[in-house]
Amino acid sequence: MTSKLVSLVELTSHIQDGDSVALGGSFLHRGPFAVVRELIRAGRRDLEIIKQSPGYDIDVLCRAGSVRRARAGIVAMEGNFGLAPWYRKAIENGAVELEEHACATLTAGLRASAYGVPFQPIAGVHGSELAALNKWAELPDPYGSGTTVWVIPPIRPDVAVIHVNEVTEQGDARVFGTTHWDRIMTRSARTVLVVAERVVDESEFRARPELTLVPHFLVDAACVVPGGAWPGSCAPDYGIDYDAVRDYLVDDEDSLTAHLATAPESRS
Amino acid sequence: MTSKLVSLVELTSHIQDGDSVALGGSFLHRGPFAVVRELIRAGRRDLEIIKQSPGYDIDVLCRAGSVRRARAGIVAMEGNFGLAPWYRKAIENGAVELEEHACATLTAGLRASAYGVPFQPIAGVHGSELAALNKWAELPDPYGSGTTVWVIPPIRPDVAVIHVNEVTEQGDARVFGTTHWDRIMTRSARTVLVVAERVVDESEFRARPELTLVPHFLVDAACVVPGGAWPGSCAPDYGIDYDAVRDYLVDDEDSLTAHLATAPESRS
Amino acid sequence: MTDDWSPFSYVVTNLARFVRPHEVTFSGVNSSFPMLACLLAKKAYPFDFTYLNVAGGVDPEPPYAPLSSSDPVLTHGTRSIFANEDFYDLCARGGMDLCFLGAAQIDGYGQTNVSCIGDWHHPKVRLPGGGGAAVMLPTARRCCTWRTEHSPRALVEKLDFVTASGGMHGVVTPIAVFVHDGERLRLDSWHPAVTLEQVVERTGFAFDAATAAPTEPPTEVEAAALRELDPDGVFERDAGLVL
Amino acid sequence: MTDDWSPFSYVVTNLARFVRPHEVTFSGVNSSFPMLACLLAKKAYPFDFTYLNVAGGVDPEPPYAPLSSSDPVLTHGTRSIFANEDFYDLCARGGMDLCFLGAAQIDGYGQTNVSCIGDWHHPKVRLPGGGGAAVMLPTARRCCTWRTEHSPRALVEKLDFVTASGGMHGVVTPIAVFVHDGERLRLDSWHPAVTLEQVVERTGFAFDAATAAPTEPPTEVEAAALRELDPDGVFERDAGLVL
Repeated sequence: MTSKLVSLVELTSHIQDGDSVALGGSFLHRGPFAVVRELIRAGRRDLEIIKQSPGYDIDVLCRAGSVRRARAGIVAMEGNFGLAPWYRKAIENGAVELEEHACATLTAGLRASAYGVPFQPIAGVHGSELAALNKWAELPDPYGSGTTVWVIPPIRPDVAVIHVNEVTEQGDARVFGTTHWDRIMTRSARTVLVVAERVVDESEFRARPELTLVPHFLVDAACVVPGGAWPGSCAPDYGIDYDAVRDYLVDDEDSLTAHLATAPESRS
Repeated sequence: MTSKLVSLVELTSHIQDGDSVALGGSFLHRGPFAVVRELIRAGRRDLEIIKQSPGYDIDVLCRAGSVRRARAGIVAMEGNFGLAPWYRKAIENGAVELEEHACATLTAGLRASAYGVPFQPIAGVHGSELAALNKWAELPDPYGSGTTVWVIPPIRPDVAVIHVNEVTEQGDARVFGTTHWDRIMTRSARTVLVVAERVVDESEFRARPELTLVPHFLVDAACVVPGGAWPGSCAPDYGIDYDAVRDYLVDDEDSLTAHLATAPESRS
Repeated sequence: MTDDWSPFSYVVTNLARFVRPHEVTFSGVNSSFPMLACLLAKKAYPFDFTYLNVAGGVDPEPPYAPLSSSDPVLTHGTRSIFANEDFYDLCARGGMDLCFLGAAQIDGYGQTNVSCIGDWHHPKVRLPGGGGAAVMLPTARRCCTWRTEHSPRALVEKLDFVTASGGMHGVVTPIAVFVHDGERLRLDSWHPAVTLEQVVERTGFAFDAATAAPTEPPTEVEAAALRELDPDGVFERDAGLVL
Repeated sequence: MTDDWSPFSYVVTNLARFVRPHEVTFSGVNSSFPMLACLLAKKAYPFDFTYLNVAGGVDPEPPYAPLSSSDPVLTHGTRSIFANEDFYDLCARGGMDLCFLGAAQIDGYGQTNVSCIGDWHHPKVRLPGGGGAAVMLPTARRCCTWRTEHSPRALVEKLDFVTASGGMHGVVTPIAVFVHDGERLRLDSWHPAVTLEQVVERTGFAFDAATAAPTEPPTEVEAAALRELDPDGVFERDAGLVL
């Protein structure tokens, strides 16, 4: 079996201008941020970003002008950093189009793709103006309960990118702690890319195959970038680099350049 | 926090005459067979058995006259034992009513319950007479693809019972190897019962919480029955006891009595 | 104790008081106040409840309260990981007893706006968005929210946008606690350092105050638990609340 | 070799020949023949493919072939557990290239009955049921099935019940291999020890045999792989096939 391991540059080249890209993790935790920065270095444009709770990732991509559209549930820097400022500006000035979701409606759309069905019902939503905004359909229960339910159309990302703790040479991937929405993203996207903290021998995966989140055959390419979720956390390996986030948020032209140059993948 | 651990008799008493009961595992593998036998000893009647691939469990319950209705995808002894003979007879002579599913349509019904929605779409089914038989509804895609999809109404078991490798005193449960359909069963049933090979210290669960299939708060009661999946397997602890299955299949009046008396929970 | 009851402590403590014995309670992203409230309830109250959080923790025992309410430290000591799809489904099927959800604007019906100030298509301010609110608010048995300012622009007569609608049970601000009566939010109690008139004046929607009274001051146990969670006052300073 | 090509080896080998390079292939419960075929393909063919099985294994390296085709030994050496919901969803979304599914009756269109002999409501024989077939047959890219007897009651003009309908690609019996041409099953090849006339006579549905030929005998490598999988002939004896 041939190795799935490639360089970060090669991995990122699977993402083209105009692609819809699902990003793993949540807010400042275990996001595939090395790939996000590499997209900026590669000058990618017109991306559609799909994530229930993006923050740093979508903010830096908006700041670099790489985003055309966002499909998201909640967007913030979190930690104690408040709103995502460049994302906010991009939405307010119309540079980026937003499809606003509840996190679970985005998950429902991903499930529709993962389950191969034309729509996925979701509980709740009643009374929310998001339904009309997104032109979601409300269907009556054909089994006579008298209730109705909102159904979400399939969301099928061109690419899903996740950051994991460990990968095998063949591309099997596993994470420690919560999986966020990484599982459903890797089941709904056309292409799956994995960035890992480290490669481990396949014997370690064989010893505990229940821990594997993504089996090799679903993974198109993988790369190893130690610290790649910086400035966010990747438990249990490292926590949020609060100073780096603060530096990133300084609103001058040099801070983005400095930020990109300081990233772990630039240092290696 | 109070212990969830009770005796097998007490655990089984959560299942009443007429209840619908989802059973974990598949065919002769990791089924909650000690509970199944205890249901027979307790003289339970009119049970509805829900399982994608029952075999020994539904067969012995039919043999004892405990079953009113079966909702299943495929029923067989497997191994090299062929059909489930007492189940087959019960269906052929009308003693037991069958709701025949594809395994994935049963899962879809369980998902509808787990997701809190009035129906769950499922891919495929087109051309199968199961749809008309079960009066499933076919809905057009409201998003204009021109396709239709079959939707399955919620299946909400009164009780789900699973057999696991390890449990904590508080009721957290984990299995090694495949989870079969145990995850969705424990998310869709009103009551969740767990039988385990052994209780382990909670520190072992804390060391690898990703392996936990059912968190304590979803579990109503748990008990420990070493060998409880006999005559089936519980990997990696033991495999199928082929001789015991063969003895069980002997069609005379004593073989069921002898079988029940030989079971691990009877010996302890 | 009453007069120097800080608005920070007021919000955290009153959120904690919504936690009930043997229930399943959840705190999410961008939710430091509910996170602190749940941890406070675990420390201060003499009953058991299940605390789920967005980091996947189930009854965790974190060594400290993290600045990010989705920090993996919130899984410390957990015996299981209950990840996002799992807790959303739990809520959707009616298994979540108490859910804490953020809001930028709240109306008298307990509906929330977390989407935008101004018109959605041309917002003056684009807000974070509701997270799970549109699904969780109608499906959780009870939801509670909080605002860090009590003003007519936070507690409004009419929302700029209805992000979520449904089972709002309680609202806590630095000076007041509202509880839903099935129709509308009614005032349950107010901060003893302000007057009822001030609460009325600073609230954008009309409300019933017939059964309201000054809020019971924090117990020694509640106060001690909060001191333990924020020993250096970092959360309190970051929040920068005023009465 | 040709004359003594056992019907057991004929079925396993010809099922294995449907496996293609770089594809995702699945074998399920109650499916000893496909399990052996997939394991044979792994041993005998000089290409890579992904073998999923119902026990949750992904490219496992079992030390022996188990009597139960869902035995946990089929996860031996796997680097991941791909459990039931996961592989069904994979198939449903079009990610399964080749799926082996059982059948009691097969008609000329490649539809299958695994439910009953006689009327469904008053069956002469209640059969196991289709397992995943009603979902997998229409959604997998290709499905293949097998029958252990080649007779007009197995290969029928009209099914007693249509359990599943859809993407049937290949059918293997002890004496013949059928491949679907988009409309119907056509004969692809027949066991060199029988005649084409015998195949016609023993098949309940009409079929096109214009491009059919005697089946290529097993290669040394195929034969050796099967001997390795069934060294004592237990599977072959259990199956009890006749030409």
